[in-house]
Amino acid sequence: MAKSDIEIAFAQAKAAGRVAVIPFLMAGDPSVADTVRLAEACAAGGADLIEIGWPFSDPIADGPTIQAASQRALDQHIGRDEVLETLALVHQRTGLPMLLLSYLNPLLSMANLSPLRAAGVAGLVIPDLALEQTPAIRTQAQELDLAVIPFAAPTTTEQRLADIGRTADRGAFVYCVSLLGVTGSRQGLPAGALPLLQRARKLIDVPLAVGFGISGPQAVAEVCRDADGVIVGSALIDIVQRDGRQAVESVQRFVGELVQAGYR
Amino acid sequence: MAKSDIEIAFAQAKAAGRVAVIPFLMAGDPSVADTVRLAEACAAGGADLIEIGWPFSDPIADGPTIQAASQRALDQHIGRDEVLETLALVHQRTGLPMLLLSYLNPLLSMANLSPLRAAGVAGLVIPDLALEQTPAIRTQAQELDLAVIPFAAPTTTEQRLADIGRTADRGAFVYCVSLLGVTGSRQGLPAGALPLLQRARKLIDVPLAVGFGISGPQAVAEVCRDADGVIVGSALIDIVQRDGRQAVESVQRFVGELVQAGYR
Amino acid sequence: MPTEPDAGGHFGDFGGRFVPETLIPALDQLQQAFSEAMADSDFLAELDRLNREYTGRPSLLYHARALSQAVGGADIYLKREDLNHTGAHKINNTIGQALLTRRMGKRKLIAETGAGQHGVATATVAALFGMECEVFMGAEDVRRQSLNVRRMELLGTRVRTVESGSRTLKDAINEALRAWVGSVQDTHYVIGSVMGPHPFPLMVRTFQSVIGQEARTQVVAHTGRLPDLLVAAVGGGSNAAGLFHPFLDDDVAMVGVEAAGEGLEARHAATLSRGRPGVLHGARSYVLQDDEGQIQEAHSLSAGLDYPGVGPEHSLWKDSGRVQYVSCTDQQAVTALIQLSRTEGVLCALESAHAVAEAIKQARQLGPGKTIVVCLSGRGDKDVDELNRFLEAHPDGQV
Amino acid sequence: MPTEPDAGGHFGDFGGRFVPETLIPALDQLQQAFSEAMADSDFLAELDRLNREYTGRPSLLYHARALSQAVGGADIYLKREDLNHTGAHKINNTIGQALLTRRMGKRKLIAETGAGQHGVATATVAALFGMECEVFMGAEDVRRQSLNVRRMELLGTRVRTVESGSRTLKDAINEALRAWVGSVQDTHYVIGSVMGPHPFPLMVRTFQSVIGQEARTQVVAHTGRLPDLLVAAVGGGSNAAGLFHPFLDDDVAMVGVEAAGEGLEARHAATLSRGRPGVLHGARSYVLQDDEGQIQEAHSLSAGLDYPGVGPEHSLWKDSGRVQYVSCTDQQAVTALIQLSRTEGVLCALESAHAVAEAIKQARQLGPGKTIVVCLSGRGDKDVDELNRFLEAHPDGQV
Ligand SMILES: Cc1ncc(COP(=O)(O)O)c(C=O)c1O
Ligand SMILES: Cc1ncc(COP(=O)(O)O)c(C=O)c1O
Repeated sequence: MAKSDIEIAFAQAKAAGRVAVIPFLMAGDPSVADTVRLAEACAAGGADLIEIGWPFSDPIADGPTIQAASQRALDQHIGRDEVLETLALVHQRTGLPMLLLSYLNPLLSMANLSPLRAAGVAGLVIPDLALEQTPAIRTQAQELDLAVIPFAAPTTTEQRLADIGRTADRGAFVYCVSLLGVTGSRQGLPAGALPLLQRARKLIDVPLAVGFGISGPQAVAEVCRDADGVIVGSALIDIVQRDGRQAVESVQRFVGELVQAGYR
Repeated sequence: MAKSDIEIAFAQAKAAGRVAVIPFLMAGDPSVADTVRLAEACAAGGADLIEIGWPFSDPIADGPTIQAASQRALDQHIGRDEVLETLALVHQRTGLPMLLLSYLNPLLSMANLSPLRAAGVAGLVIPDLALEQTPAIRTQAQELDLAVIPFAAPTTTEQRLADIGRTADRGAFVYCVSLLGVTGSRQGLPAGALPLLQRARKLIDVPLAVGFGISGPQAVAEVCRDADGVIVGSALIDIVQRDGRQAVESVQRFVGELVQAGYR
Repeated sequence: MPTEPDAGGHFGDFGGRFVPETLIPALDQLQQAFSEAMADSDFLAELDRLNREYTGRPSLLYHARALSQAVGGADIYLKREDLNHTGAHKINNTIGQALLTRRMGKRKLIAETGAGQHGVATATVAALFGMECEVFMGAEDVRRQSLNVRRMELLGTRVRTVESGSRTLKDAINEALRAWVGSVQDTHYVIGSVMGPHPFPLMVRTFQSVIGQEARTQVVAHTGRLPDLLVAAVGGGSNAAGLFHPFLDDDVAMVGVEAAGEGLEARHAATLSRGRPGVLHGARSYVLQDDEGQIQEAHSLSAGLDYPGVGPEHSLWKDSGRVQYVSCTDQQAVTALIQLSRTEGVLCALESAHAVAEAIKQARQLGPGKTIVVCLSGRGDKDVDELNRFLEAHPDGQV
Repeated sequence: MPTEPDAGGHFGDFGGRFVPETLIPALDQLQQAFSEAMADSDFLAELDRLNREYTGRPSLLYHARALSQAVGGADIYLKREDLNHTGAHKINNTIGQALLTRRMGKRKLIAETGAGQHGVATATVAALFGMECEVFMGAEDVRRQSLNVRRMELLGTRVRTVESGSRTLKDAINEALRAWVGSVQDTHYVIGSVMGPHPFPLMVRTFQSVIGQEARTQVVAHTGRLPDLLVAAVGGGSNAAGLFHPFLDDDVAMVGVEAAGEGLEARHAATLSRGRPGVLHGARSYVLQDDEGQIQEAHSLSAGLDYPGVGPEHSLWKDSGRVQYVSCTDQQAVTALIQLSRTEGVLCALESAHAVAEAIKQARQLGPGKTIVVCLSGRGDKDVDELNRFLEAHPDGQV
């Protein structure tokens, strides 16, 4: 079987001796054009993959930063068409392997998922889709060659880690949640990150990306020997919010710092 | 036994072919001097007896007019001494047979009732002292030759009217309540007045005075053939309140009209 | 000490009938209806049925283990009148009086209310029996018990705000008595406590005695014996009389708790502790009054205890020494309320909190192995606004 | 139609577990603790003891004669959950979950609340069991149910106001789920209705089934047979599920009443009537959502029904046709509340008033000789301010 874009991206970072950097942006926050511009900045900064969020009314796994981003996008009437447009443009402009973060309900409301594939999505990150649940969506995703990225958390038992390892898509990675809690930038590297990564490593073959609460280069440096990828969302959105019109440069610089910090 | 002042006053009015007129004033409303001046005006107007009220915190048998009068007096710190002073002065200045209206509790708080007798009180009108109740106060009053005036009401049964007739002090009268309700001026003669007076007349030998809701000459004229006396309180106080500094003349004129209206 | 009044409604030197003549025949009628009803097994069966099927009686006797443990003394049992329909013991009385009203052929009810619980209980039976109802409430109480005002209105009752005097319970009773004098032929005045002219003190105590009768059976079922001590708050005294009366002939200590408000040297409502005998609202009893017999304003954070009078039977019990009367300040009541709430998850009425405070004190003194039954006369929903205001004004009072 | 879910908590196509991975082990632990507890006679005895001695169960089944007569149709019986300690059915569930929490060795509780009744019920058991407690409540609900906010605080619970989204129950649940993700190791999330991820819908329904079990015995005692119809309001669906479940296999009709708010064509909370299947708050069920799967804001005057989701078992019951789901507007609920209040002296919660409105309608249709059991899920004290506002804004609505 051919390697997936995701696999290739992780492999390339590994070959370069560093962790893969996966910035997260909310589609349409505050406009499609902005998201695309910021995604380009991420790419220019050296990102290895990119994750785009589908704004949702009830983001239960997200802290205040991403909740607010979601709300801003919804307030701008970012609906399904705008999300698809954002995805397609980000994919075109950056060429990066692209993940879509979406809660389950907006996906369930699509007749089928092929528009996602057409827009260039390589993998789905669904925070409220637990391992046990196999709604039709998993089958559909498989048919479309869309990876469904599983989660592992500090509370996940060895037994479940093994199950996750066994069922993870070969062409995908496992999203390791660094802490007990929702998304949002934290001071320092969350304490749960390294123990989880070390436990997961023993039971899971695919790459491990760590996310939730990764605040910047310092945290990336601390985690880069144990993780294959880092997902940085809230910290990036905080910068965009802080810097307004200057955000494109800030984002490019910040992603660059993350990449630099990720060398082992 | 010698005739009491009260008996004499009723007898004289009767001899004159009219109903006895008994104005009511609240002691110390709004000052001792005012009450005395107004009592003099009543006498000048031709009153036959006079009734003075002891201001009380909880006058359950009184309507808004007398409640307010009571409250005004209490607000001016009219206490027992001021009430006794008022009684003594009214008695001196008017020479009229004098009744004291008081709720029971202020009387119970006196070591004995002799100061009342000394101030010239001839009879006690106690709205919350029912016939059945014979606290020490009745004995004391008897010893002091203070009549305790019994009440009769529209709800009073024939049986009770007979009891009242039997126990009424020989030298006193019976206070006939003209209506179901509290004191306070009413339009027209209250409908309960005549039926009660007619029922009472059959069972009671002492004079019958009617009170509660007697508003002026018209009502007096309507009742004068059935009653021996009329007690006028709220209507008088309303005039005092209305006329302020001119009240002395108004009161004298009003009492005069009551007297005129009372000829049979 | 006699446990029943004489024919004139005298409990020793107390009680009687001190009302305008107009009301005497209505009181005679009521007395007769009441004594006939008490001898009528159909009436008693109907009363019992309503107590069970409507009010939800028997109310629980709850062993407050966590509170007892926290206090480290005697076992405290709570007689849960707060679980009654409408949330207080008041309904025990209003159901009885509504049945009597129907028996007398009257169709309208009036009532006074302080905390609003008696008003709600009266409004409730008025709705149930299809009677018109008007409730008098002091303006001050309307303010601090606004929840209950709205409840009465939703039940179809007209609430009449009383602006005279201290604008609390005392003045509401004055106004209700005045209204009754004017409407006595078709209207029954549902007095809310063991006060007023005969036969009210006897009648209300009789209807409330279901509290003590049940508690007696329940405490024996729980512990195998009678309790050592009964504690109840005393406003007019109906919940206390209801709890105490069935135990009068037993070797059981009893404490009635009055409201000491801001303290016995300041504004308070401790009628039995600080008053002297007098006549108020139709009966001779202890009264808070000045030297010249003017009734004094009472003060308690708890609207239901904010009354300068007390039921005549309590005056007898005090003078005879059968019941001990103590008092509890606003602050102590609030502290006890919060302690009960936090240990047992039971938010009681401010009135009841006075009893809880004393029970906690007594439990410490009596020590383990002893049993205390406290009348939890009502629930605290009605008091949360008032508590809020108190805690904001007394931040140190927060536990 | 299966009356029990499969091992994964699926009620037909509904239910399941749609939550962040972090919570899965806690749900496993809970599921295990729950199924062990249900097989443990000590646990069941303790649950039963608390139901009886603390909550005051069994709650009355009250024959609303006056209402039935006024309506002129079937006999209406009210299952009086409003008489429970804390004033609603919610405590049936929180006691069970608190016992499980202790069994799992956790010491902290969190909960969401809409009307505040579940919050109060959770705060209450937290106090009783000596546990810390934090309750999430939408800012809009904090405003309209301020009484319950103060009650929770007096019980020692911290109330966290939720400002996100529609600032009602939905958002309180979001925030509670987020908080649980961050505290799952020492904290139990006491979900307040038959919703959320497995095992919550099964567990809450099990604890609430005491309603239906009692009602079954009681209605047979009253009438000699099973009722013709059960009616209950449906917010999340716990009081309805508790009443209905024990009758599922019987020839008894059942109607669940959702909140039609300002009308089904305007703002409402009629999830089963107007929603479509989706995933919200951890389970697949009917959801009010737009074409693209965004959850819609619900609207009901009654905070406890103001929710765009519903328990998965109800979705199954709807699709299978076993239960009929209808809806009732704010105005109709208020009218029914006042009618019940004025005929029976029972002031029910706005939530329960939705069921009463439907029962009145059905009683007319069914006609005399038939029996309807309505779940009177809670008392109305909490709602008087909100009713006041509504009646002021809709003066025509006053009966
Ligand atoms: C809950 C509660 N407890 C006690 C009282 C005091 O009344 P009583 O002394 O008659 O029991 C009241 C009066 O409103 C009350 O509402
Ligand atoms: C009294 C009452 N009834 C009903 C409900 C609705 O909840 P459920 O549908 O879970 O019974 C609530 C929710 O708060 C409530 O407080």
